[in-house]
Amino acid sequence: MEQLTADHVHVHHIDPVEEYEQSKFGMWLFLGTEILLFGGLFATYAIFRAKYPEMFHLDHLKLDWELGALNTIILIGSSMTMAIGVTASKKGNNKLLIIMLAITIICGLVFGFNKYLEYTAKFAHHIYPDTSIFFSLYFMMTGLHMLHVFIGLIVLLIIMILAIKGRYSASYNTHVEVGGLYWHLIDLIWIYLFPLLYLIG
Amino acid sequence: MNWVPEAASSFAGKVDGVLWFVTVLSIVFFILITVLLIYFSFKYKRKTENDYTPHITGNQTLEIIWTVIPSILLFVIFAYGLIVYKEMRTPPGDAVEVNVTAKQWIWIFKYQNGKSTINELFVQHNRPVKMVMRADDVLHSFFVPAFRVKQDLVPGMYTQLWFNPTKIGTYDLFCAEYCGTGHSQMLAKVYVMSPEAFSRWEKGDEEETTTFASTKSPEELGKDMYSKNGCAACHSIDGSAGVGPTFKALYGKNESLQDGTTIEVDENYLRESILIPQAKVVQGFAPSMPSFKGILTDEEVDALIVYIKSLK
Amino acid sequence: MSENHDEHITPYKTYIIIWLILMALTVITVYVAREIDLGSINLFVAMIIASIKATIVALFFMHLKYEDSITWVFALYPLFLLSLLIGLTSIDVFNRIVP
Amino acid sequence: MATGTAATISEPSFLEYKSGFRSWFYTTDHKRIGILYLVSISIFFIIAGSIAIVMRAELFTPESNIVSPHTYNVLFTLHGSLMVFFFIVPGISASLGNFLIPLMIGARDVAFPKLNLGSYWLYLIGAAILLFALLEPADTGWTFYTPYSAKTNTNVILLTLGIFVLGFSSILTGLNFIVTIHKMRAPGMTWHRLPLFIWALYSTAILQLLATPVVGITLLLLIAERTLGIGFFDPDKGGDPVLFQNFFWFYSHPAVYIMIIPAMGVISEILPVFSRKPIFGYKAIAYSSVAIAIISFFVWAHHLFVAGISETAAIIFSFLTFLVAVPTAIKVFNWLATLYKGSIQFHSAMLYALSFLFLFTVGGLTGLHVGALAADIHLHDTYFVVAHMHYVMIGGTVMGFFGALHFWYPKWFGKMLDDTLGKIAWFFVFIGFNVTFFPQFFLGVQGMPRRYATYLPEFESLMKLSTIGSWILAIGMIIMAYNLIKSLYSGEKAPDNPYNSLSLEWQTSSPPILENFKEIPVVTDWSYGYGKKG
Repeated sequence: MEQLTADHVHVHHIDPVEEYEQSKFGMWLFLGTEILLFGGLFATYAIFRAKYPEMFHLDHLKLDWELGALNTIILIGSSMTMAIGVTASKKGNNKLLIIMLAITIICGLVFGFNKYLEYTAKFAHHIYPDTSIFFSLYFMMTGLHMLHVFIGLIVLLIIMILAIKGRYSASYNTHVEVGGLYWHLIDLIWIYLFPLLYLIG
Repeated sequence: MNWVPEAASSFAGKVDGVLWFVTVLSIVFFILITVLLIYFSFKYKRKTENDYTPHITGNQTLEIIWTVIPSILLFVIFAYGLIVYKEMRTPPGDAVEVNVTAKQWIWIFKYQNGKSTINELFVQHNRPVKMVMRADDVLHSFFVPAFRVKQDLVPGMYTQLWFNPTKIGTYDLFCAEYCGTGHSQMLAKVYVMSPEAFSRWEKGDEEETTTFASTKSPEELGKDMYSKNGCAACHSIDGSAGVGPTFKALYGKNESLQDGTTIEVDENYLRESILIPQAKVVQGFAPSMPSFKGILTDEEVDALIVYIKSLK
Repeated sequence: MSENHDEHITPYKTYIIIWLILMALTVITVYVAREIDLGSINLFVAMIIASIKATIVALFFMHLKYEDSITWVFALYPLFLLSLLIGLTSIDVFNRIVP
Repeated sequence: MATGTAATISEPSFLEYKSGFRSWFYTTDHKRIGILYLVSISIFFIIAGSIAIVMRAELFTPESNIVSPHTYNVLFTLHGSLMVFFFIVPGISASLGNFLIPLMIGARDVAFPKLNLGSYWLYLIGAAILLFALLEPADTGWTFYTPYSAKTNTNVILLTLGIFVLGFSSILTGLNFIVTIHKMRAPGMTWHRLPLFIWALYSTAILQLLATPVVGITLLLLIAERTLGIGFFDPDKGGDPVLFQNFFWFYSHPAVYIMIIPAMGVISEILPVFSRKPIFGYKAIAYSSVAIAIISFFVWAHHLFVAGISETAAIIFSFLTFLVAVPTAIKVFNWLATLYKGSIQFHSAMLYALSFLFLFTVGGLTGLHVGALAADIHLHDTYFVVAHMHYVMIGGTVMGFFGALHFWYPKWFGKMLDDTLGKIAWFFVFIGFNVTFFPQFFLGVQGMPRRYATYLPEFESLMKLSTIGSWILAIGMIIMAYNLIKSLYSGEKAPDNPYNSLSLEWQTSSPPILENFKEIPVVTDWSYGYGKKG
């Protein structure tokens, strides 16, 4: 163990394996919080869909399901590239990790661009968050999800910069794993949002 | 000292039964715990630094006992509360309906014979009544302690409650759900009347029940109208600020309106503001006053204006 | 520094397979909802398919399959709470009496 | 009992090793962060408490004469919001929890020290937003019920936004604690050797982690309702105002346990030390904390029995509510049994612990009144509820908090408190509290509704008594504050283990060194091994 030095704020004797385990567990806990954050919206959706089935049916037809499906494919694809990146990192293949992170980020950007197209199309048709309960839900759910995509992109960007700087190796890749978990959650939420909003409304 | 308010409805006694049952149980446990607490504290007070203490870490029998007994008692309380609750929530088929509308900060009662009253509820002795209730703006709650009834009024949704008044008299009705600045002034009276008095009231012979009679001077009648119709919730008579402009020295004053114009407060403006409140709203106040059209008679509006003029 | 202990490393091939399955399920859910239209059980079917997809993502992409039991508890408990929120709120909202 | 801990250590303590603003504001030391929280929550406690004194003064007479009704409504909104979100929820858990968890489990810090500092900064950001919110404070009550909160002209958005940010501070603190307790226990510190305070904070952390996001999204929807015009809670747009109450209490009922469980943990630590007896029924207390954490998620709608919810829901929730009372009852009996045949020392911390037992019993038992369906219809939204809630929150949580402060003060600051002064303060607090709140039970039964700026003359005498009580309570608090601050400067130097406790935190120096222990201790027994076996 290192000696305590009075001017060094924290001389943590952290074992990278322990840190990895703790961070991963911590991220899982955070994902639980995120699920319940979205959970409030899912519950709202469940209540109002049961209350106003016709409204949900008529309004969901105004959504562009093809664009939604495209975004689903993009996001699931980015989830796969992220997963490949994690494995690459664990195998110490830094180059593949950087490539995979780049693809993931590009997918995320395309996803965001599609959402932008979708929102502007809605606004052009005078559909706003206060148009109906369904569209309130649509904008709140996809908006909150988009916010998460945005945060996820920043996280991945930082990880990519660190990867380029050579911070990760087969024995240290905590950020990659934890950032990956967060990105997969974004995918998970979308897997539910897509059918709920675009397909069955 | 009265522990509970007067019991004036058919189920008030039963609610008190639940209350007393829980209270007595609570007191028994409270005494048990407190006596043991104090007894242990003094009996086992530290005498020396090295007092002998036994290493007791638990006792399964005891722990099972004090898990099972409270569980049973708690279930009994639940069941007792449930039985009385069921009765409180199930109005008898022959209950007379009264429509209640609550808005900031008055109560409006509409009866089946077409009458409507503000902040005064008239019911007949020993005749079950069912309140069908609705709020206009925000949440309110109909609470008559003497009847042990309470139910929130929710905008966009009807709620109901019923009671059978068993004692002739006058009772307080409170708004129990916070509803804004005038919340604590949102009070009303419930008059429980004998069948004779009630039918006289129903036929329109109001002298018997309410006090505004032609024998009163317009100023006195206006004062009555002021306190009966909930004006006081928003309009003070002592010059203090409220939700609406104060009535003190209101007459003859120049008020600036929301559209930027000014108006001198005269009889016509006062009359219009009582009947069509939203027409000319004074600057700095929200357009939240309800209309009293159809609620006050012409004579009563006149009287109210005389009263406002008298407040110099 | 110790080696990366006995952690499971998923081969690349697995991810490709999982991705293909997910794509297939996406096509199925779109097809079922838009072409077959099962009416009232539409929601049910769509949710089943979405849950299968979500489970696969969690198990393989997120490596939940290889996590210890406490991670499982904290992954599943929020779902239980969510069903509770929806379930118990529904008991209120859909049983109110209209006088 | 633990071995491998040095009794006296000559290194500088965590308080001394470095000084200056930066050494505090950027510290990642859990003990210093604990102090930062302690100072912050104390400031909010003083503000919210002073507001309460003004409110009680206004209620001295039935008419409104000190503040206008609108101002009164603003005051109770602020009192509630500040006390709940800025003081009690972070209260014991963020201040004492931060200080004690690593010390008690034999770790050098929490799992994520930087995140811990981040949580505190989030708390500060929430507080800063609150300051702006004070420019035009909301008048909705701390419950923010729609549609009023969506319609009022006062600034609801900033206040709810502040609380939203605080929510994340609370979530991240909970997350940190769960990981710390799971992954960082010293060798030999098995789950069944964990101090009960840790069990309590673990249960609390679960609630913080999983209940808070729901209130977060609910308040976010309220903000969206005011800004974007969405209408989930607006009847004019097809929404349902009661849905808001369902969502709000899905968090806020578990939040009641976020507030009380840590205090229960404190009591479980203080009682054994000052009775020299092992805690009675360790496992029952530990598991009942976890049981409360789980069951408390199922009971929220007992706040809504008269709100317009369905009868079926009311009946189910009343039943579930009585379930949660069982583990609570078990705990009270276990604490009582701990005193039996002990050697009880009336230290000021012990006095607070004993008054917790007494007052929490009153608070718990009156909870049965409002849990029983028929009785709740009469008592709901009256002063009875106000009294019940304050008996649990002050009689329970705040007594536990004061007890904890008096108990761990020597460890934290390295100085002994003036015990006599502590007892005098306790006396005023105890008497003042009861005089303030006991009359409110009677007021409630007689039908005095809560949140009334003015009231009917028939309630006047009891209301006056309650106001007088609030002055006595304030005197007690002032004496206590004086004692806490004075002892910092002139208190006797504290020995490492002044109460001969067996718990790990007492085995290191007072105040602890920067990384808590010279060497990570090896734990061989639980920390309640008092008394002679056999």
